[in-house]
Amino acid sequence: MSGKPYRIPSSRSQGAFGRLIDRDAALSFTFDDKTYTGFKGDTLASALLANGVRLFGRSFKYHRPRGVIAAGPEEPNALVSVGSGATHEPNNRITDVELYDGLVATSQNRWPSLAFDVSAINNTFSRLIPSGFYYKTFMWPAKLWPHYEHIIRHAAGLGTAPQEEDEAVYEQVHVNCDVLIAGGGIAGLAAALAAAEVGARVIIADLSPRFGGAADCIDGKIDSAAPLAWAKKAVKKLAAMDNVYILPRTTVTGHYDHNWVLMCERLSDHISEADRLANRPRHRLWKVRAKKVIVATGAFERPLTFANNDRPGVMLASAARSYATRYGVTPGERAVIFTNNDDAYLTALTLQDAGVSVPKIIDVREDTKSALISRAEDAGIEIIHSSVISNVETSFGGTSIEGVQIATRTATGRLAQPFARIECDLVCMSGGWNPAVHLFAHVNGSVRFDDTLQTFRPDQTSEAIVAIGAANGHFDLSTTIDESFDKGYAAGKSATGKSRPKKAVPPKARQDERSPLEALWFAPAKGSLNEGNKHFIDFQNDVTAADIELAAREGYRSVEHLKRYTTLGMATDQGKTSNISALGILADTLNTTIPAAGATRFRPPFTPFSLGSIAGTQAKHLFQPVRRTPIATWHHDNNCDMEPVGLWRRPFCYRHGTEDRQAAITREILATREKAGIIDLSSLGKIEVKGPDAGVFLDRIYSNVFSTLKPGRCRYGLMMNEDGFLFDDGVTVRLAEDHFLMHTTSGNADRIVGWLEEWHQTEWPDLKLFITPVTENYTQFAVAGPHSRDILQKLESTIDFSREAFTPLDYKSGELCGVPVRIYRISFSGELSYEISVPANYGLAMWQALMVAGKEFGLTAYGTEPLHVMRAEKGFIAIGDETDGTVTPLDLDLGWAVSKKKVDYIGKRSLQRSFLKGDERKEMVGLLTDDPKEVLPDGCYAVEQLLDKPPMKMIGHVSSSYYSPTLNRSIAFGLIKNGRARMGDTLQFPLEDKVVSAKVVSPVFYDSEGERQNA
Amino acid sequence: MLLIKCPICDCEGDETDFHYGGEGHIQRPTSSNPDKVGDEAQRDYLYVRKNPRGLHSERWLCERGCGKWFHALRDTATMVISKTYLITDKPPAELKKAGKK
Amino acid sequence: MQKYSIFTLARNAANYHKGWGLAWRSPEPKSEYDIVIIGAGGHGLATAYYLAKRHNLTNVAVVEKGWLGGGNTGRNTTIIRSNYLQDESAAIYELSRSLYEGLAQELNYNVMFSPRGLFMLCMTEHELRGFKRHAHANRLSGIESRMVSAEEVKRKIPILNVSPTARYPLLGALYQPRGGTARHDAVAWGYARGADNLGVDILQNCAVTGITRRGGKVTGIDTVKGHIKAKKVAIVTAGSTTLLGDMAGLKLPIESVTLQACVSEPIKPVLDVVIMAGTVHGYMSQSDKGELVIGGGADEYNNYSQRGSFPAIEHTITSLAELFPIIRRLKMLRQWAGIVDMTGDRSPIIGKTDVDGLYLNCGWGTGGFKSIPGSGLVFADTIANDRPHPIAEPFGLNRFAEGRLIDESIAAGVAH
Amino acid sequence: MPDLDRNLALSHRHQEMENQALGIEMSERDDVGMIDLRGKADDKAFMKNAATVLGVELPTDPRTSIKKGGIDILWLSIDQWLITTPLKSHDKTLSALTKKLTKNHALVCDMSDARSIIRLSGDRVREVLIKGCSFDATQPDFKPGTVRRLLFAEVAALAHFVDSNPDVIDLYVFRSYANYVWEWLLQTAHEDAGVGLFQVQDAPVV
Repeated sequence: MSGKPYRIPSSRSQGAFGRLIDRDAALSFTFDDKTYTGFKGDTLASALLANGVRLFGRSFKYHRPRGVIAAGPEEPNALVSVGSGATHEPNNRITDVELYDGLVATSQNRWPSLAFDVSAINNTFSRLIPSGFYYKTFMWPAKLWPHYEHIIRHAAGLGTAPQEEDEAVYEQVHVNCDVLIAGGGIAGLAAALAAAEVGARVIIADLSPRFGGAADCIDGKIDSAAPLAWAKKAVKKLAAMDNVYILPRTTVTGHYDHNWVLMCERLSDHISEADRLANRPRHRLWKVRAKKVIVATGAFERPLTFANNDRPGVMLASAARSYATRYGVTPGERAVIFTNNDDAYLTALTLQDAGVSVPKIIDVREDTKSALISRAEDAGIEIIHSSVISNVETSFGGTSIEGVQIATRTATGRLAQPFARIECDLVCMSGGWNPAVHLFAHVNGSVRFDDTLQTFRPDQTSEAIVAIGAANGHFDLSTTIDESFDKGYAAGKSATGKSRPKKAVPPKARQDERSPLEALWFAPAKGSLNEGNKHFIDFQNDVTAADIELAAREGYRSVEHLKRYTTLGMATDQGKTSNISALGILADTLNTTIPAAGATRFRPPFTPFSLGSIAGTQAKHLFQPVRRTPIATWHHDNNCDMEPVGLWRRPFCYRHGTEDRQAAITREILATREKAGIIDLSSLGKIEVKGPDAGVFLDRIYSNVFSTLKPGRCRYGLMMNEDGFLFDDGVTVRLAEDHFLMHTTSGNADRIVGWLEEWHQTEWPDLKLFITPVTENYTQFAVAGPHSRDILQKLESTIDFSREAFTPLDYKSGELCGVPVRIYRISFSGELSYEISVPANYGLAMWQALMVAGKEFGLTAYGTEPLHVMRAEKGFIAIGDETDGTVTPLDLDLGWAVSKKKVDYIGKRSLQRSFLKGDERKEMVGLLTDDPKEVLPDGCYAVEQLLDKPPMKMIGHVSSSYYSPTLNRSIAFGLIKNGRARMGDTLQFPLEDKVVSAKVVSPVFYDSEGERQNA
Repeated sequence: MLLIKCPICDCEGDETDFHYGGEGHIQRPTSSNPDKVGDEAQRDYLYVRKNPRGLHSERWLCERGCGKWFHALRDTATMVISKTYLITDKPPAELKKAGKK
Repeated sequence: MQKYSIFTLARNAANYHKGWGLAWRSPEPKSEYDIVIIGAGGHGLATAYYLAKRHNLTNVAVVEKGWLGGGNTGRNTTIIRSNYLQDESAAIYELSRSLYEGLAQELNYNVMFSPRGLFMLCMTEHELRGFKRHAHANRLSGIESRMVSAEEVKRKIPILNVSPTARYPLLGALYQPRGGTARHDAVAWGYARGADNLGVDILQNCAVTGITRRGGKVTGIDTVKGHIKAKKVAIVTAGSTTLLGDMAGLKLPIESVTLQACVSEPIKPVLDVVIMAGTVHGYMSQSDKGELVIGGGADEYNNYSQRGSFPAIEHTITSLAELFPIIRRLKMLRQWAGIVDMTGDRSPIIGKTDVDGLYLNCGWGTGGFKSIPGSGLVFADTIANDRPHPIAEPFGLNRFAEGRLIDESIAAGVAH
Repeated sequence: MPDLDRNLALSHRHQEMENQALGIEMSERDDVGMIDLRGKADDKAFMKNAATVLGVELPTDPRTSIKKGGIDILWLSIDQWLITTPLKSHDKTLSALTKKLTKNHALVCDMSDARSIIRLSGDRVREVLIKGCSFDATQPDFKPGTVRRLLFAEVAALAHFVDSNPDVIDLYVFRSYANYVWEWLLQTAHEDAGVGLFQVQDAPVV
């Protein structure tokens, strides 16, 4: 690391260099704990380069020292962690990180330090670890693999995950627009102008903080102004239009079916941490539905493949130009240009203008003529034609360049003798340009190979998406402008539906003509391939030309095999700089053409974006809704253990004082059985079905009959799916002749509304009825226990609660405490019980009124767990416990609720299938353990025959199991093969540490005559 | 992310505003002939699906619009939705044509 | 076959790896084979390998429309486990898992089976009860699988959010110590190399256009490279099963949907086990390369596009960011999808068909990768002996007419 | 009038608005009753009887509403409307409708307690809405009177565009979800979280 100043003085060339930085605003930042100074407007890359830093990271596999080769999102090498503690974020490209005061950056994938990395020894052993070496080794002895793997895992990976929880908020927005333009360069701006003038709603997004793209780094004129001046005017015009939304720092990450586009906007990453607002989202994920999408994402320059082309100081020609022009940084003092096309000549001229010595341009092509080449010659730069860089000489450790060797380009073969050596500390390479076709290709856009460009460009698509400018393979300014105005206009016109809107007149652009490029996929070197040299293709994943040849030699020849075998293109840069070069090498190796070798597929995202933005607002307390019953505040105030049930939180039990859960459950059960209990059942599904055919409809929905139910009465019903399996149960009330109210389980409430609607609309549309869910309108409580009647009778009511007037399974409506209520005499606990349905807004007050009235009778709130114990004591099934999607009503001995008379109902036919009526069914029985204190574990299995060790043949499992405080012993239900035929038998349940035996009995353990609930 | 338009209420929205209901036009044998449905007919009704690569008739629910079910013709390879129609409508001609291919 | 080992690697290094030969040949199709397997994914290649290795049947071709291993074998999240509830499922997945244990040695190809342990998180009481049942059933089947406490889970997975105020506080987990992952491509490549070496012809870029039959018996296949006669034909083409079935007039209880997955950028190790979370829907492991491999759900609708949609991914990542809050500042690197077969009961179909000589192995849904070795073994046995292998028998097509479903989804439905 | 207190879904949060730095105003409406009305739009007798009671024809254009006196009638489907009534006259309207439609194929449900109505007002209401739903509420075709069912913050909801300049939108959510939606709004409507879509903006750096 030298201390030389690499910042071009502001005086040079009338201030032509460093136009994006504010030289009066110095910013302080650290990289690997060392403090540096940069300027406002710098990227982390430009600021570090200006400070003479050349080494930014270590490669993935060989841990080779790496510099920066690009100036944009294609950068494969220079990844660092930014931030610390809760703001630590790994794997940021320094080329995309905007500098802010106090920025903390840390290098990655090195130990103990970037300059001295122990794992760099991998480079020495690199011959032993070619592509796919791990498939061939580490197999013996098998038990050592976990140890090998441990070492591999710790060697791999890039940055570290944050240790602390991210405090930032993220959010998402959904918008529609007529025309979405990805990329704010000249093409994007031109298309935006054309579309906006037509009146289209236009969104134009660019991933960088600025617009204009390459306008400041190219030659030519637009309407006799410099391209940059035109771009500035265009942006100003767009910003003043209220039908245009301009989004900087916003990456269009993916294009999905039907022109749905995802964009990630970074709102605060460029602001110093102290100035970030806590409630301002860090990232905002945009979900855009666009009528037309225009891809104006430009092109990425290709590196050239030569020996040691990965050394810090080797850089893309356009990147070097960009650093000088935009940030006033010269990445070196003496630069050699290596190119196969004209564009790099601009870099040579720019660097020379910036004060960098440019002794030579090495041009792959034979003596070529063009205006640009002449300009370089006129500037006194020597051009060596038909030549290549055959190797790069470095200082010890490979961290900086000292010179390059030049050899004649040979038509075939891999070997070359260098004929010259040039001293330099910077190599600027250009292998041509690859259109950024990613977005175009995400859905099903195809690409075709262009022989002139030697790369793929957009071809066909079924989506309303077009590519323009460099993304479409046009590198001439005038063609780009014309095409962009045409396609922008066409997109705006078709999206707005205007028949003949006026078209903005495109400006006239001109640019010097270029001479054609000549493909070069491999620069020959002294020695061949892996023999001491490495020709890198995929820099981040350390894939070399030799690796590609090896893969081809071994038969991994399809592009997908090649990628997977060598890991080519699988790194965080997704092969932006490497894919086409790799195809070139593969095609050469297989002696075929690139299109015949294949094309890679592009998948979202364009560049990696935060998982936080994908979660968006749904994080922490907003992760998922918590559904609250109207009694929620009371539960909270009374130390209730809440249990998640679907999205609801339901009371599990209430702990008094130092009680544990079991003690609370016991207390609540005994209070309910002996005195009175109250439970919040608000989450139970409630659905009204009304119409002349409501009864017929319910007969088809339920397995038992509802059309015969009398108004004012309740009936328990079972629902099967079409497979014949039980999936819900509940009590249905006939409110009036043509009007029913169904109850469902909490978890199925929404599903069943949909189920009913679907059957009505799609299968029986002729039935006259309406289905309306009313779950949310009512709070529902069960008041249960011997004193429940006394409590209700204490309250002011229009309803007669007397034993004679209000009999089991009756329904009555009226007023309670002046509030309209519906009351059903139904019981899941087995006690005398009333379920009271109250308009939700009065629910809490009603609950409190009942509590006050019930105080003298010992009224106790109970939760779902005590309810479950009580229902089990009574032999009642619970959906989800006794059912698991494979259980029929007959298995549960509920044949009485499965109609034989009804012609058709859901599930009836399926129940007759051989396996469902076969003799091997698991049937529900009661189980009493030999030791009454022993509670069978939930889900344990009984075996046919007890053996010393598994496997043992299982004959069924425990579906519900509790300690019953009422009976002072354990009880359980089992689903046991031919269970009802085994009544009185003792079954063996082998557990991990012991065997529990239990007797098969009737599942009704308590009050089998129903005297209590009928009291 | 599919963009779907309900033929009943014209509500247009993302696929997440709708609910998919599987292949359309599946006849429930017991609705027409409750007494005589063989095991194979019941199996076909419950499980066997055309599952074409190409034009597919399917049911969707307009969940965030009118709450009604409707049919759509969608290409399962390109995702292009070429037609939507009422749940009570018969299969359109192009579906039969595609099936024969 | 060139043996792979540290010694041959070192020897070849001396020669700059110029001595390595083809891992598999690319032969021209013969006019006739005893057995043609359609589909060179993991299942098809494993079937061919075991036909050759265990049944000495080597006049076998595996035909593939694209490149071998290019379907779901190369698109899954590589999880291997066998802690299934139903006896039938547990049997085949455990056979498969146990074969994975020695697969690298058997194939002389390191498939990197990594039995690093797999946790299925329980986040509601309902789920806890369900998984307890799994653990009991697994234990009595002889599968190593047990319940562990929330504390033990936290010890193994320090980055897991176990806050009691979390939306769904962790209650415990079903733990399979020797569940884990393997390198998916290597499984396909290893079987391909193994089968090829035993004489099996792998015919890539050879799309099948027809299945020919005479008198209710299969006679061969038509391909883009011409007709190939065969005494037996096996369809093993997950994602395209019904398209092949149509060629043979089979009515199948299968729908094709896209299953979504994504990976994060690589980071240093933070997760050494596999986690699956049913309540919030998501699963995740960390690859040896450092990427967090995230499995999403399936899109609802029939889909042959092999593209990722976004809602399923979004749902999964939202959930995983709740479970692992530190991942919010990590980035999604890549998303993709595979086309999976969904059967009427979400369990596979293995066995004979009504067409004589035509066999079917499909419908693995989301369980395809983990079942490759076991599936290949029992399917090869079924084809060789023309009767279902005992472990394959419950998975016959006939079960759908009988109602003898093998349903692994502990039914939705929650207590009162 | 009942003897018991009335507690709305968000009663426990009414006090907390003062210290919130929000870019919009929001409150829970506490003066409305709601009736869910089912009947077929092509059933002339039903439509006529409903109109007689309400004093106005039920709207039949999708996603529209009609205002008459203090009553808003919101189109929900081709056979469903949500009628909001001033709380004072709610019982009267409910019983009149019920009575008048007895002989029709119709369902009249009092749903006054099923939903919470969160009133959002201010110039930035629409940009808050698009942070939680899958459609673009900033589009100009959402004029006052428009009704749109939506999934807001993963919750089934209904947006009624009540007024513009400044915008007033009533967001109807089912009662049990109201607290969650409220929390969601507190975060996404924060004054620091503005979006500022489609308006004249400062030109970004070039």
